[in-house]
Amino acid sequence: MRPDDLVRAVEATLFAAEEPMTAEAISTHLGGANVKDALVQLEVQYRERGVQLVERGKRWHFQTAPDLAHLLRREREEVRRLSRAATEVLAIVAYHEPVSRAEIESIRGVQTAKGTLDVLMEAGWVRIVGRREVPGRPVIYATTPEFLSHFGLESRRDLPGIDELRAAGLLDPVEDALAEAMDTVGKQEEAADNDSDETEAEAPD
Amino acid sequence: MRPDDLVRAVEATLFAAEEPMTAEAISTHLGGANVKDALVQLEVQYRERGVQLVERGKRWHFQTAPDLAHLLRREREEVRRLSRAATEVLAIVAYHEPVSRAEIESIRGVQTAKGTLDVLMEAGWVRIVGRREVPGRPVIYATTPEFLSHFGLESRRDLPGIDELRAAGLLDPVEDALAEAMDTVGKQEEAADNDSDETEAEAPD
Amino acid sequence: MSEEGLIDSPAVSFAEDEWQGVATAASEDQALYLELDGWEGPLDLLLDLARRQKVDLRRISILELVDQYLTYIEQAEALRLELAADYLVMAAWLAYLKSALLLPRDEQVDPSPEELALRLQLRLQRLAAMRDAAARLMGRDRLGRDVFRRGAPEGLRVDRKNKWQCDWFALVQAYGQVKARTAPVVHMVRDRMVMTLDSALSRVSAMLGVNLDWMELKDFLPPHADPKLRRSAMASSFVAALELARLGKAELQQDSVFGPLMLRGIKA
Repeated sequence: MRPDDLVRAVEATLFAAEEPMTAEAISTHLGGANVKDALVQLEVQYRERGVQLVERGKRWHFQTAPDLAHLLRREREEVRRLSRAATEVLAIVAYHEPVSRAEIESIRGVQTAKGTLDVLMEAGWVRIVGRREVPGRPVIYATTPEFLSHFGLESRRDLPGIDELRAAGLLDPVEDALAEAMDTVGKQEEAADNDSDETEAEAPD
Repeated sequence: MRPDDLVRAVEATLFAAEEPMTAEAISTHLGGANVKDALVQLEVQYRERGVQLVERGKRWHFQTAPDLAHLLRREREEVRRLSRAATEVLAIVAYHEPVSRAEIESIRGVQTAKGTLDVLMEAGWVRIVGRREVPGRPVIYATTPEFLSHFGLESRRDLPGIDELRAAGLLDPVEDALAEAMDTVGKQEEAADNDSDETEAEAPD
Repeated sequence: MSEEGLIDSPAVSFAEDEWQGVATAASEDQALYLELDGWEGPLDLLLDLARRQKVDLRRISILELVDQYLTYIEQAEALRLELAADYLVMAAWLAYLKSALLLPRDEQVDPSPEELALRLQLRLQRLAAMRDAAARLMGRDRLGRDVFRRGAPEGLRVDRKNKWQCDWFALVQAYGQVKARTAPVVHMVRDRMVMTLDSALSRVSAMLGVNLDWMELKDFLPPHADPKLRRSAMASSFVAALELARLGKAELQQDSVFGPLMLRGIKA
């Protein structure tokens, strides 16, 4: 197969595919050819077009360019509207995965209705990935490749602001942050031994 | 809308469309823009690609390039070993051809599933060569040239005859072959403890 | 239940769909800003109040926040609005926290009010972070809303085709087995030389009659017999000896296991 032919074959395969495909699946379909270079070439060739080649969770697919959204948005709403609770739960699963229901609830401060996780699983964005080996062995949830495809994320590293949240410790459990904060406060008090303002508790910066 | 943007918009519209669209429909969708030039440009741009823009009865759509159509439907070969029953049936056809299913069954001594002969025909080793002119006019089977080449035979006469099979021990009933094998073992044991006296159990002779 | 447990335990919170709301009960001429139905529980209300302080969540005044929350609850109660238990539990806990924060520090209290306040603050930060993250996630270019996959993909099909394998030996062996299996079966019974129990009985008893000394069992066997007959004779003679002993016509003796079996007649 000439290099050009391989690019054309990968292009045709991905155009015709009904589901996003991994490089391995494309390769298998094309009789074992190495398709990595072809994918990169196509990605570049289509970058400025009205249709683009994107990688989402290691799977590739063509989709329309985001800046044309206003022209293409369909009249009927095809995307399921999520409740506020569902969007929050989805975000918590995505940023903390794998995560148990109790952990989701401790962040949100309210019980999570049974249907909320079901809706997310039915949409194909969340799935059960196992059990936490703690008493009660609660099931734990994580996001799926479909989640990444739907929200246009190449991987979980692309989740908006995840690096900042992690750096700020906001993805750590409260207990960890508390222990660290108390430790810092304790050391400061020890060092300064000044008349600290007892009436206000402040988080350390 | 810049000309380039119009081309991109037409491209995305046709890509996302569930059915081929007329130029008028595309134009309506894009707020009345004249899309004729854009369609022509796109048609040229995609001419050498793995995907092409084609007009069929005034309707436009993308499709996989005709020379790559074979990629849409591929065959994958799976190597499978013939079952014992199928091997027996094949052997009977080879030794007795042309032979009807009833004759195969009477030689085998067991009923033969319809699927077994289908497998042999799928493999290309057996084919129907006519009907036996007896009541019910059963179809009769024979081997094919592929059968000979697969098994490395010049002709059916190369198959070992009954006498040769007997000489090779292939006609011995399984029980006899087993008894003989056991006998050999017994004699070896006898030789090993030849100092035993008569009151001890000896291997059968 | 400890004070810190009040905040952390999900048991204190309530199911998100249960809140029927206070605002529906509020009459129009109330100037009060009461829209409790918009919140998903006390933590949600606290977060909203905290955000109205328009400062970084890390710098909010917990005391101010507590006051605002308690004011809300008081107003709701003054209007005789029905409040979910969670809101009242949180109010009680915040009142406790406020008094603890205002009192001179008591070293013995553990956890300290500062720690409790910090814990509340950390939880508010985490909830706020996830709420922002959810909003940013929902605002992305979403497949099927902002970007679209191909509307009518041709689809890829893979047809499986079997490639059958069989070799010459398997073929020939299979035929051999068919022929062997279906060949007429003939059973042959081999003619073997045996000494019957009856003849052993008469032979042994006759020999016992002429000799009164101990004799080894094998001395009773025919001296020049074929080995196969000899084995049969041994078995039959042994059984005959047992039978004669049972009838009181002979006695048996064996000094060791597998040792020679001695036999002697008894005079009637």
